[in-house]
Amino acid sequence: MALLEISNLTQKFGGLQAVSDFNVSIEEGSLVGLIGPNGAGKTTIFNLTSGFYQPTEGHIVFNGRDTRGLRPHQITGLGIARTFQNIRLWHDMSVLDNIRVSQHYRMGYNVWDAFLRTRRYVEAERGIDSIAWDLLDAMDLRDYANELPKNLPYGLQRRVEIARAMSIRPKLLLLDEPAAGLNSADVEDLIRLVGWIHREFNITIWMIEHQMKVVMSLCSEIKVIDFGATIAEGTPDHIQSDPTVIKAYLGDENI
Amino acid sequence: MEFLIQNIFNALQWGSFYALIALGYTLVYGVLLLINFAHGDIFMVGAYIAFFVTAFLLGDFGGMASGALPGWAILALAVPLTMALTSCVGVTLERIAYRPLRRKGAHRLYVVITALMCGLVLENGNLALLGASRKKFPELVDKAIWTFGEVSVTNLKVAVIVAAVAVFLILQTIVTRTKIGMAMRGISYDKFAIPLMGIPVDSIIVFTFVLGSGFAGLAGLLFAMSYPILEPYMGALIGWKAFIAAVVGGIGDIRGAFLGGFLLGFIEIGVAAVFPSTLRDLLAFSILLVILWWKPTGLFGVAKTTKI
Amino acid sequence: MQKYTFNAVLAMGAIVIVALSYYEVLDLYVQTVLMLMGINIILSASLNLVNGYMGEFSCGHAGFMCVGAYVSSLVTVILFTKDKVFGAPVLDPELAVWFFPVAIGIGAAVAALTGLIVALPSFKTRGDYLAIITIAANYMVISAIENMDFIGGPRGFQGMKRVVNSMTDVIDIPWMMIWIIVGTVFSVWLLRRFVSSTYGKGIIAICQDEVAAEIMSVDTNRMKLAAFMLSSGLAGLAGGLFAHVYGYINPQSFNILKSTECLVMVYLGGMGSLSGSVLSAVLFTLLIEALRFFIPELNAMMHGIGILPDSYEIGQVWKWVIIPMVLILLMQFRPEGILGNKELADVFPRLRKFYSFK
Amino acid sequence: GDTLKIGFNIPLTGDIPKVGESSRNAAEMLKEDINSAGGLEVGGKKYKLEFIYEDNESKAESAVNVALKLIERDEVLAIVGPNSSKQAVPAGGTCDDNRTPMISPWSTNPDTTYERPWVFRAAFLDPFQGPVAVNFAAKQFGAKTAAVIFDISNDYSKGLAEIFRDVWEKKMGAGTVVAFESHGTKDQDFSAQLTKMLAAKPDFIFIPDNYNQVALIIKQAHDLGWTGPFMGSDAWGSAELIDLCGKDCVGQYFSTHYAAAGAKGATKEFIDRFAAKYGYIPDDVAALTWDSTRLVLQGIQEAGEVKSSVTKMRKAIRDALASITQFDGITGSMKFDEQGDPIKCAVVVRINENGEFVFTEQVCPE
Amino acid sequence: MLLSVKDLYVKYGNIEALHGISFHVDEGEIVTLIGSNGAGKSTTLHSIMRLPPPEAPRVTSGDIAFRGESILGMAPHTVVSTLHMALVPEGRHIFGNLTVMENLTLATYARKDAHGAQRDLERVFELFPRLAERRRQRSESLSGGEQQMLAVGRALMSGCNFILLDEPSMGLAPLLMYDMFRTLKRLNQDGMTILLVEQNARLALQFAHRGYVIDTGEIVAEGTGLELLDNPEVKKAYLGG
Ligand SMILES: Nc1ncnc2c1ncn2[C@@H]1O[C@H](COP(=O)(O)OP(=O)(O)OP(=O)(O)O)[C@@H](O)[C@H]1O
Ligand SMILES: Nc1ncnc2c1ncn2[C@@H]1O[C@H](COP(=O)(O)OP(=O)(O)OP(=O)(O)O)[C@@H](O)[C@H]1O
Ligand SMILES: CC(C)C[C@H](N)C(=O)O
Ligand SMILES: [Mg+2]
Ligand SMILES: [Mg+2]
Repeated sequence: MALLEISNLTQKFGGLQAVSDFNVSIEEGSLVGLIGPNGAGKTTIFNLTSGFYQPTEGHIVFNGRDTRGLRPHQITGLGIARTFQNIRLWHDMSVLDNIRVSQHYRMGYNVWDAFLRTRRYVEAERGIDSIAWDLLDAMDLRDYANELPKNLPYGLQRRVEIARAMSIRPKLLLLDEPAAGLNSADVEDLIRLVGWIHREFNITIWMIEHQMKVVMSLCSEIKVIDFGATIAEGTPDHIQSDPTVIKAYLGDENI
Repeated sequence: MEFLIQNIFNALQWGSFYALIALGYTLVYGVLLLINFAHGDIFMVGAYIAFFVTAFLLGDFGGMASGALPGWAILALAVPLTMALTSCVGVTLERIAYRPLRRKGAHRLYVVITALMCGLVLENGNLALLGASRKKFPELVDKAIWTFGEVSVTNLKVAVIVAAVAVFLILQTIVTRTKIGMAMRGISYDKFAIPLMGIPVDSIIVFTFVLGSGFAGLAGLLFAMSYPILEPYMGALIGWKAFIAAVVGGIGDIRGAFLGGFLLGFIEIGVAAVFPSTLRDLLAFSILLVILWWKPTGLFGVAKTTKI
Repeated sequence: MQKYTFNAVLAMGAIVIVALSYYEVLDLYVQTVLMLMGINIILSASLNLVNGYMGEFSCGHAGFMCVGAYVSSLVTVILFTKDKVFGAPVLDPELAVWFFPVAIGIGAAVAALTGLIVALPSFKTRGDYLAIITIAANYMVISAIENMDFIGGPRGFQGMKRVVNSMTDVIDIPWMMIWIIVGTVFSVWLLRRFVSSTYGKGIIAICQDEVAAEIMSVDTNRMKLAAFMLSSGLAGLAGGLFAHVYGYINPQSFNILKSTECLVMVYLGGMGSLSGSVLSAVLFTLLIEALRFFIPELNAMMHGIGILPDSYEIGQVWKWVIIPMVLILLMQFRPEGILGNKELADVFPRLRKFYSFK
Repeated sequence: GDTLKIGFNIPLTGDIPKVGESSRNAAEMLKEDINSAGGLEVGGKKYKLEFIYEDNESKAESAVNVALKLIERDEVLAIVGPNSSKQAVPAGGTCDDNRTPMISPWSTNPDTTYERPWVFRAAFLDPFQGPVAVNFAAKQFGAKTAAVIFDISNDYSKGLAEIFRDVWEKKMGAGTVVAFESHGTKDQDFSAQLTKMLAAKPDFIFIPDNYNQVALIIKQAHDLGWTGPFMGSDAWGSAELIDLCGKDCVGQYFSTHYAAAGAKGATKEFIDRFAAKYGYIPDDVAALTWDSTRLVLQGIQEAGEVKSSVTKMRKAIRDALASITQFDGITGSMKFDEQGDPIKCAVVVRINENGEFVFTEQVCPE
Repeated sequence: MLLSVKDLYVKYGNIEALHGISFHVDEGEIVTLIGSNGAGKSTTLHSIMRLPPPEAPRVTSGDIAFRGESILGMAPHTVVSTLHMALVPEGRHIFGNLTVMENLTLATYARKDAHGAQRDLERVFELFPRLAERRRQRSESLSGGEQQMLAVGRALMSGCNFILLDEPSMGLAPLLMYDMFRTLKRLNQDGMTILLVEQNARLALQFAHRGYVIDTGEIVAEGTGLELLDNPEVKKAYLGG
């Protein structure tokens, strides 16, 4: 059984069909790419997966559980974390707090514990803290723990966003255009980072990306969609030479 | 039946004032996302300006020979003068209180609080300078009461309703049909990019305040004619309620403000006509709450779609 | 032990104030101002939770205060006093000493429940739409009470003085002063604990990016519920204390203007700064009272140097011209409030070693 | 020291500012009279008067605050005011609790002084005023049915409206008050209530409301086609009424404390001096404040000497006031009952074309 | 020289973001600024457009001249309307509450020539057919890339002959990105001057006539596109392995 099974997924916005009859099944431990022209519906698929939209039709089954009807924070609790196409950090909260707060789902105490500072509270906070610091160390962010994200360079913000998603200890990590806005050198770093995360934490990653360099060097399998429907899928090499993909998406580099 | 018709007229008149004030709220909001809490007080200032303008024209301050002008001529002069002078008040507030804050990049709500404070200054400044006695607005045009069976309508009531509709149409045209209107809507979404379109931001904002305050002045004049007792706090309550009306209509939307104003007028008059009037606020606000529950962004408001 | 300095100073301060009140070194007027200050601190700190930390724009705080004031007054008056409407006391008035905090607590709890009229819509609505829901809630509370004739309707409710008197009959100490100090410290402490926990920081996340918060596993609905109920509950607590300080309440005392005062204190202090809220509540209360004395001086001075015509006196009306002007000016100079979104200890890091407050 | 401090808890701003202004004017005039004669003689020594005017913003809670401030900060011997029952009822409680004599010039609601030994007043009470209005309207308009509109958040207005209704229905039969409508203090539009009232076709409309609202209500009633008579109460009796109401009010009647037009003797002297000094005919509240303040001064004099302790002096003044049984004021002579309420006559006046309040009828308690 | 920036120092509040930058753009040229994140590229463009704080910084010394005349005293909207410059800002900044068509119309605010505007509209629709399809859609619901098209299209609608682009390729699919660069080239051949800020340094340098490398507020290298492409340091720092 695959980790994520999406079947017959359709999403309509008014008259517009952003995703139509989309199917995918992502195996545990894989690193899969999702590409396609602008407006093809990639982000929409991510939004559906993370529960931000309720699908018009179709099913999303994660880890054997149909996520329909769950609120986003519940889905995240199941183990799906994501980043955003435009960075959405909590910009006026320190990097450390960003990573703490995103562990809400496993907090395990309630308001009264917070008021009374019960044992439960103290233990939970200690757990949250240690996870946060470990992660900061692992991702080379320790020095920035008390900085506000808005004061960090763009590349680091991306890294913090990924760290925040990782603090959920997800089984599946969705990355929406992680390389957008990064310069070439930073892109190299990113490729290394994602690869490392994939191996080190042994998690499943599904990512959207327009920079072919990133997709091709990371993904073992790629799915290409246009107008909300799959037009091609396969290994990077296969995709790169697929004429429909070239026509609809890759274009020719000659300027 | 006649009871009903009479009350419809009552509601139309009362709703017209809400609508007129709500339009001003919405206009400024639609541009700056600023809840201009001083708007109710600008309306009050408008009424006072109207008072002084007419008093001047009537010759009270030795402005003109007494009785030199007939009432309708005074009214015809008072309308543009009041609107112009009230605009100046609105623009002044914008210049000295709001703009510097905007320039400093203050949080939006600090501007809102400043607006609240400006309202208080206007109210109490008026009280301190003009004294606590109320002012009686003179009768400019002879009152005509038209009676149909049990239903009575005055010429003034009709004028008020017509004015509200006219102001609505004018504003709706400006905001939806003209480039300046597009610019006004654009500013609210992204102030940064407006100058990049070659649009002078400050002029658009000033223009908005001119429009909003000008029509608040008109509303003040009409209100003073309909309810001829002026006091410094006259704008506070009606201002708050008009703001609520504007939001229920969908704040930032001209149609919403217009409809919301009348809706509130009808609910208030309706409740007072059927129930003891003390229940008016309770029922009126409960109804509005239900409307917002049903449409969380008001009747015409479009939810800002969060793209993620 | 250095880190307990703050607590010790606080306790000392409280004892000194109570003692001074007891020996009437502080007259009733000064006491009333101090108590009002405490109430204002609770109000502004609790509103800051919603308006500052959560970033909503609630303008109906006084409505919850009103609920708390009426409910706790009703409880104490019915239980402990002979009243025209409610008849003989249910319990021995002497028990008021013990039961008083419970009554205030009941008021706060009911106020917290009333907070639901705002909290529930906040699941679907945000920003200015929620703002008017709060205004409407304020109006509705007032209007509902005005329609309850048995508690005096629009003409207000009285009798809490007798409750306070029956407390002094047991032990003659400045009870209300004590309760206010306890209430204020309790409220600020509660809020502080709330916002410094990871749980409470969920609210700050909602403020900065609600979508991200929800997707990063913060149960936004539950957080909003908690924030609104805590905030309105504390407002109710402030209301209960207020009612018993003045001994008279009237629905119009809790109208939009009162809410406006709360707003002003929050934004003056700085959104998301508890110490800012405390500071601004103190300053605001002092400013209002100081003007009472300053204005006549100003008047005399202006007449003295002959700027003013004899026929014009600067009266107390000017108070409400001067206060907003001062605030407008303050905002121009500090458009993020006195402390911005920092705490006092962030501005003066050296303070940090004097307290351990978590 | 050698000054005597008296506090005034009056509405200088808010809903009825003219009332506060008139109160202050009358008090100032009295103070100047006495201070220019060297001061008030108490126990053979002359003391200057110091009057402290505090604004209660026409709000109940401010009235309480002001009372507290006067009592605690300024240490006044006695407080004159508040005028309106809306503030006088709660402020009376405060003064009574803090053992400071208070006298309200104009409050007519029974609750102000009820079971409050420290609170007095100079005006008659609504249970007396109500029947005056009922009887006068029945006789003058030949009315069988009445409609009432009142301010629900004003103790005075609501109390009087209810008394009026009870008395009228007792006299004319149940259901003869065909409409009984309320409004709020800050309301500006009364058309819904008036439409309802007019639909019930009463013979006249009773408006126990403050003068500022009266002007709006009458105008709107006329706009809705009403041509019948109105009857008012003492809250109409402000110098500002006619400025605000204009010709809409001409010909209407209201019950009140004294009639300025056609007064004689000391009353006339007061009116003339006041009018000369301030440029308008003193209204009820001016006259009542004058009387109230004189009552306080008399209380001080009867206390015999100025005691060093404020609390003792307050007690002495209260006792002296409570023992005054007969007082001749410019609003008529009054006797005091055990609640501290005066027993005095009411007058009904008509508003003539010049806006003067013309004496029509006097009604005295039997 | 169309635009020359001389020894420009600017500050955000107390923080200096540019420490004496000088460069120039000649008429008809394509010039590119490359540099890592936070180097000050956007800051430079904002300064040139004379945008007001808080988005843009304060110029503390130095000069920006257009055809030899200083424009430091100019308001941003006059820069657009009289100098015919246009900026495609980083992060798109489209008016999300307006429709696509309204966004494009608004860009013609200061234009007098209705005819030219019409021609430009056709050109934009030809370049980005997706926009034509979506002309009545509220623009905030467009996909990321569609919004980027709108931002570029909007700048073209202003009738500019000098366009400043801040990372225009961000979020665009490869096909579209190449299309856009081809179009820009064509516009340039028709006489449009272009100042391009781009993260994809290789692409930018291939595309531009000349380039400047900015690092933490200073120009560290300059030359023709090809020169810079061959520069080993540039290669190492900005072009990736
Ligand atoms: N909330 C919405 N309302 C209406 N239309 C929407 C909404 N969200 C997305 N769309 C439309 O759905 C289509 C798919 O959008 P989506 O954001 O998924 O594209 P994408 O594949 O992520 O593109 P890009 O690579 O440019 O980010 C677009 O045409 C967009 O206009
Ligand atoms: N509004 C602002 N307020 C304060 N500092 C700013 C502001 N905008 C930018 N900065 C700072 O100025 C410096 C230059 O930023 P700028 O945005 O110009 O970089 P950039 O080269 O465009 O980077 P990127 O590739 O990320 O867009 C950075 O250190 C940034 O933190
Ligand atoms: C209108 C008021 C000033 C006086 C009125 N008699 C009252 O008791 O309230
Ligand atoms: Mg996308
Ligand atoms: Mg940039």
